[in-house]
Amino acid sequence: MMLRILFLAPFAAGLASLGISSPRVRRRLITIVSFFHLACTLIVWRTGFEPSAGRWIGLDALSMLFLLITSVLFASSSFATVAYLRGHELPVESRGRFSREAVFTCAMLFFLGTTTLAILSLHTGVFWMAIEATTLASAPLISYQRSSRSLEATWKYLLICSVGIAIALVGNTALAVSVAFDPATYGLPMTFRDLAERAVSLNPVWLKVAFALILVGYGTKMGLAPMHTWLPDAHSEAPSPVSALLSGALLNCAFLGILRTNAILVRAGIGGYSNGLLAAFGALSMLLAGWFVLRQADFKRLLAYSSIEHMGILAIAAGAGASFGGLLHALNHSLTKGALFLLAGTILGAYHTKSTRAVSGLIRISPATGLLWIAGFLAICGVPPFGTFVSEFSVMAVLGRGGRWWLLAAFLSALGIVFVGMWRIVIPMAFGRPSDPAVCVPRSRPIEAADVPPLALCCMVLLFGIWLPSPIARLIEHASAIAGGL
Amino acid sequence: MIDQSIIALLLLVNLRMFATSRVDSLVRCVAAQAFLLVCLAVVTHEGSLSWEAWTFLSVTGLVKCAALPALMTRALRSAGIRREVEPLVGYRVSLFIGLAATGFSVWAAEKLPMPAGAADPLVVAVALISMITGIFLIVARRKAISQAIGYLAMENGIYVLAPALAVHGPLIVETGVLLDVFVGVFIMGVIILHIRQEFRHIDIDRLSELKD
Amino acid sequence: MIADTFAALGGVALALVLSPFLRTIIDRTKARMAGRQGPPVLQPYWSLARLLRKGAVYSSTTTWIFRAGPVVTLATILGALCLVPFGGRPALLHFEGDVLLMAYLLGLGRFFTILAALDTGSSFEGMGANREAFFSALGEPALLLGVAGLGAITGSVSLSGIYGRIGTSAFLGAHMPAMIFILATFVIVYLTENARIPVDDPTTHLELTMIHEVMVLDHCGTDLAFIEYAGALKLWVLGLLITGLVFPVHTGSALLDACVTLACMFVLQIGVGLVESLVARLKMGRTPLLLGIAFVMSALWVMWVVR
Amino acid sequence: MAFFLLMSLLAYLLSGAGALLKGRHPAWGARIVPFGSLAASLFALVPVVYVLAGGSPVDFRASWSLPVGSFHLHLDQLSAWFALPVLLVSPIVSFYGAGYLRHHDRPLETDACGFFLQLLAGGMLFVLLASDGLLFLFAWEIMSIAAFFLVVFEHGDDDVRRAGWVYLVATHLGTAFLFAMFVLLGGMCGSFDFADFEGLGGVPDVVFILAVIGFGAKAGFFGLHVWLPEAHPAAPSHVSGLMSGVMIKTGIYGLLRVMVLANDWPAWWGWTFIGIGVISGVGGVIYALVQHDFKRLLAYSSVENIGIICLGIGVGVFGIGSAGPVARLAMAGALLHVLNHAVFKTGLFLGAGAVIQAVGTRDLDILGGLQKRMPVTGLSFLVASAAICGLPPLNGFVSEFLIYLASYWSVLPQGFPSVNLRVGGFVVISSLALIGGLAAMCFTKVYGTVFLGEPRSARVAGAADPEPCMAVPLRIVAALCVAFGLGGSVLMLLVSPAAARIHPLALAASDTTPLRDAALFYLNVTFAVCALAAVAYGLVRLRGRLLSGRAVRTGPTWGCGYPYGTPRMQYTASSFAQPLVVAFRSFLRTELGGDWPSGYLPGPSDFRTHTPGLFMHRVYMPVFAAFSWAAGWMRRIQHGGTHAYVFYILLALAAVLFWSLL
Repeated sequence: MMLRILFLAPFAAGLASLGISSPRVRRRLITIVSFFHLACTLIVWRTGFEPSAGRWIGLDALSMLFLLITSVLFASSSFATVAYLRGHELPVESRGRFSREAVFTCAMLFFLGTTTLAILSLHTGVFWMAIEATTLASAPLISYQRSSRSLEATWKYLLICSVGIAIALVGNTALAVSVAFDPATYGLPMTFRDLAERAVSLNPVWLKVAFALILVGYGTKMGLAPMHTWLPDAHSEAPSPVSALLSGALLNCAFLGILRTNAILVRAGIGGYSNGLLAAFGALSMLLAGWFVLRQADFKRLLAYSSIEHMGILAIAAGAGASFGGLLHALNHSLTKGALFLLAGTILGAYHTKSTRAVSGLIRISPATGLLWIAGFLAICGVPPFGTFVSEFSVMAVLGRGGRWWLLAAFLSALGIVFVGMWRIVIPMAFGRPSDPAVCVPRSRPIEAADVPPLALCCMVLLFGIWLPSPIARLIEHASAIAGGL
Repeated sequence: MIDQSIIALLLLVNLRMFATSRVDSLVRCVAAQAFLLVCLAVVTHEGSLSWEAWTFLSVTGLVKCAALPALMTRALRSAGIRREVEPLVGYRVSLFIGLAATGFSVWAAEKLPMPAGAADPLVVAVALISMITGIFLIVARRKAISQAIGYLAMENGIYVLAPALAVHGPLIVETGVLLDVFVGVFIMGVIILHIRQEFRHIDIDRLSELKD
Repeated sequence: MIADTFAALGGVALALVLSPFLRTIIDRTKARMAGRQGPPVLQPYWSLARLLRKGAVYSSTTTWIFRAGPVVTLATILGALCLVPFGGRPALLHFEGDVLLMAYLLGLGRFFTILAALDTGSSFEGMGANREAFFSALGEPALLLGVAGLGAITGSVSLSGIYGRIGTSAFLGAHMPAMIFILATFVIVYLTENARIPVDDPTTHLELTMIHEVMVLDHCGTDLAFIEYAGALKLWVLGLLITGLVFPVHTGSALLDACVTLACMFVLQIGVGLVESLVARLKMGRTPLLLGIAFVMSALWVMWVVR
Repeated sequence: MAFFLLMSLLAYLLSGAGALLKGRHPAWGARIVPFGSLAASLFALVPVVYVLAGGSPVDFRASWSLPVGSFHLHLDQLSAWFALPVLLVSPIVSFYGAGYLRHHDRPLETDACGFFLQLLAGGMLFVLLASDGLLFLFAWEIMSIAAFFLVVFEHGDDDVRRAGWVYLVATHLGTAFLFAMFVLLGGMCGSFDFADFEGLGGVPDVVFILAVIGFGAKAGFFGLHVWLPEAHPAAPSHVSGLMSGVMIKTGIYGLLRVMVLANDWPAWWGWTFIGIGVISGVGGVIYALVQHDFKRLLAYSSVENIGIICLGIGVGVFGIGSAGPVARLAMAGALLHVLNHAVFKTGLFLGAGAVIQAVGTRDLDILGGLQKRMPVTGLSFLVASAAICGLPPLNGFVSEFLIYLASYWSVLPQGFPSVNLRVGGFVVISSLALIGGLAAMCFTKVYGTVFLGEPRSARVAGAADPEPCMAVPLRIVAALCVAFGLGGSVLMLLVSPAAARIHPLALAASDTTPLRDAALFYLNVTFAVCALAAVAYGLVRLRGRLLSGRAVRTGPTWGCGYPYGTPRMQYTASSFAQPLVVAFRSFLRTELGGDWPSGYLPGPSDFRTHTPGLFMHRVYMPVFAAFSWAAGWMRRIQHGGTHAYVFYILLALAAVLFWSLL
């Protein structure tokens, strides 16, 4: 029941929002639903979750973790969404019922609903459906500005992701085919859990084909190179709160699909194959993202490429069997990246440009934003005392234990390249004299309301770097057992 | 007998999609493709169809043969798009690629281990060809609308692949998939309209302001 | 033990009394070579006495550093004097690594001389100062490496140990080439450190070409007397390093050894005078090369000693 | 004992946070940092002195809820010795810093500076205590990042931001090697605890190489030193003092920490150290000599001193295989130099800071005549300069004495069959002597051009000694230089347990008699120096007597007959270094510039020299340019065409399918 509420409530609210004429009420709805969702999530977490066999919709530790991430991100970016809508006030005719803003609100809530559904779905088909639905729900969010650039980004996002997800559908079919060979598994419900339990009797050739297709398919959505091409465009053109959600919540969902499929292959005894592919894609993503970070001129694109890099880390972690580190990293990355995109929105609001060259002296314009911007980048680069350091190190530790030196070398050199490229951009942005006193007026107060959600997210990452609370540690442990196919 | 002739017709339609130079003909082709694929699904189905299946198939047929093509034609008209396809790859080369894709699909369908109860490998082949046609249209045609059509063609191929391999998903999932495709193409159409308003053209080629 | 101490004290006393005399030897040798009479034998003593009776003029630019320079220079040379063995007998103060103290005391003196020169703010003195600093930086490794070579041959790390143990066998045995190289190094270092030709010309009258002399241009009276006396002692102290090598015979009698050392010192100064008469001064830019050669020669002992 | 360590770390953290959150009490904020760090030092000194005085190592374990690593602190003799400079220098520096930044116009940033200063000091202590791979890297990065924020303190300046970037990149890339090293060790051992590493039975060569690069980047080995001459001029002077004096030594510490895990030390390790030592020492001092920037010069001088430390370690590595005092003496010399360099380099940076604050420039060529205007600063700087040149009776001599003594021992014939050892000792003697001579040239240049002569520009005119809270730390440092120099014997006894700790695992620690002997030898030095001081005093009295009845006048400097000398005609820092520039021109590649006089009646002319950093301009910048070019080329992948993007998916799909069906 609780689970149904979790994903149906946003849908209902979304539909309702179409019919609400007052922008104020509609905007408040986003915040209310997000926090309602967060509350439900926490209740579900607290009451415990029994993964049930054969169910299409269910909650195991893995989905609990991702649900938690998503819910926290939605809640913390809901303020920024409202602030964004308030700051980019549309003409009156676009604010009423069924107007552009109403559609945006509706799409936002649908996005929450579909993301939740994707996380909760244990059935391959439902999962696919939900993932495609997230694409569709988020497309209007990206195109909200209706500028030529945002439309272009939306088009690329929509087309490339749809193609990718269509490939994943083929993968689903192949997965279904692999069931049909052995009478023991014939007619098996296509849930990840059932498949994993009977993995040994599945047809390995079709299983391999299925994994290949699913990896490429969901990998497109997740942003693994070379299928990542939509990601920088969409992230840079979407409103910043939406970018935060795309990067922090959406990419993880796609990763969830790959992770669950990988678990099936590991159980089937062909984990070496799937792990190798994952590691290869991960390394490629990390290195490629590193190169693109190196001479980046747009700070939102910079963050987008950083997301690609971190998706690479997740893939490597999954491929190396470092599920614990990988999942911890997914958590840390989402929180950090959410904070960074929200801050990017604040910066964009203060400087009216996304160009890295045009922004300088942030720390003097707005000390809190500047400090958080620096802290966020330290976190995203895996510098202690932030949680990313711990998670990256534990991934590396597993690489070292497995003797995968080449992968480790690629990992470290990619991190190094990203670091060099990022700080070449971040230092002039955060420090120095403010660029144009006419454009950006120093804030009177050191900390603004807009800085609070990123501050909260950064504090969480900081906490995870110093002391990992035992409920979360336990959750991740359970989740990594599922992801590792145990 | 009937299924073989449908397969032959599908082949022809797919090859026409490779070679045609008109957008409206592409739309018609994709509608025909969808119709034929639905027919193929009916014909290759073993045993009698339940009423749910009938309903579902007819809804699919309606959506894919009528609703979506109509939507596209409307977008085509209201946006005032010229009817040339404006290829990146020439028609003759495209046709050859189509032939090669056909050969490859047949080879692959014969090669893959088929589960018990799977349909004729040619059905699998034709599904594969449809998918390849779709992707080819996305990669090699310049207009946004032809890319949307490519996406639809690809979905059509995938749609028939499952029954061809004797995979039958639960009805609600199939419906969800169909809904997704419908909404997807619908949103694509909407975006194309917006792009048209914003850019005065819908050449994807020129949609390259965002780059590094 | 006590006898050694008294012998060492005697050596120090000899140095204090006789060192100004060394200048006379060099000057008279040069004069003879040039066919002149040369200064009287006691001229250096008279000069010092006259300087000590003078008043002083200090530049208004200078600080206490300028006044400290001569004092520190003289004090450090006196310290070095106590560390260098005289006539193969242990020095007044000897311990393992005393050579380092000697070298660094000389360095301390040089440090203050250079600073005192810079304190005047005169560009000429700055010129001399940087030359002194650079050349001594090149000369120092040669000296320390040479001593290390002697240590490697004799098996000791103190000056007294080295000069006490070194014997004719060192020259006659397998280490002969090494000894000769070290000796040559010491001679070059001797000429450099004491600002003699071919590195520096103490009698030049063109400030642009001077090294040591130009650094003390502004000193006068008592200060200059300290500097002159320190220079004489330096001639003596470093001379002892050479005399100990040239005549490494230990007769057993302290008196005899002292006489032999004095004779050697006499000959050494005549040699310096001859060099000054016969050799032209090097171009300033060539001096690093000469010191480089000294360094290489001081390093060559490794080939014979370390196998 | 562990309680004191934890309290010390806590004191650093709390006082730092207190500075940041002090609210409306500016006076409070100025005091909380210095007194906090004093308290932290006093806390930590208890266990440090206890361990150095022969107590057993302090060990502390706590559970830590992280997936890898454990909270394991361990204070043994080695870390206690390295903690000494941290505890000594950080209070001095923070008192000085409170005065240095008192008049800074951005209170928020000043508070942040105090916070990060505490974080840096605490981080360094934490690095020395951490006894677990993850914890070590944790502490290491905190220390490095805190230093980064301190470097960019004056971030309005373009050069400062660039310096910050160079520092950050250098330190982080270095840390990447450490990551690899620890992952390798952890992979072999199954745990990241240092105590477990000891059970490995030796470390592979690759670990040593990674450690040399990773720790060398922090220590500033020549070639990896590029951040030093950028970061030290950029940072506030007290921070430069702490970074240059203490922080870079953590690199040496890490290297030694890894070395003591090895079962035995192959000869090539020794040669590596000696090679690094020669190159860093000679290269560092030569580059220091040709600088015009006050603090850049001091930064290069730190490279030189790291070289000296490496020379000591190199001889020690060779010596460890053979009986005799060499290893113990050399290691003790290297360790003592760590402490001594911390003291005098801090003094030099603090003095430089006082000058820079009074005058407002770091350019040596326009300073001069400050000894009269800033007597306290001048005297302290003179003492520190003499100390860094290794002149007796100051502390620099103590450590150089030990390294020399070890090298002299090593070339002796008796009992040392190892040719490596003897040749190594020979190389060390020659390079140490060269370094010493050039260092003397370098620091006579600095002191002479900054403090002596006439002012070269009008800026100097109003300079005066700083306020007491800056002047007192300066005096303290100078006093420490003298005290450590005179009490060298005590220092040698104090360092002996730490020196005895540095040996390969397989070899048991040998006795400490060599150091007791050396301490006895050094008593002679103390005695001689005291006697000479008396002699010097006597000479001064003598001179006073002689001059008492006579005319003592002052007048202008004798201009050799040229009566129109102006202060601008004095020898500058650049002209002082000119013979060296000529002699080493093929290595330095100094660029000459300016308008040279030409024609029969030349107009105004000027002349400039600039010596770009060798590695920065010939290695790293070209490499970066190449990377940047490659990155630009790679960007074509993302050229904006949707067709190509879908095509990439297709290619990936084809490749993956091919791989899976293979």
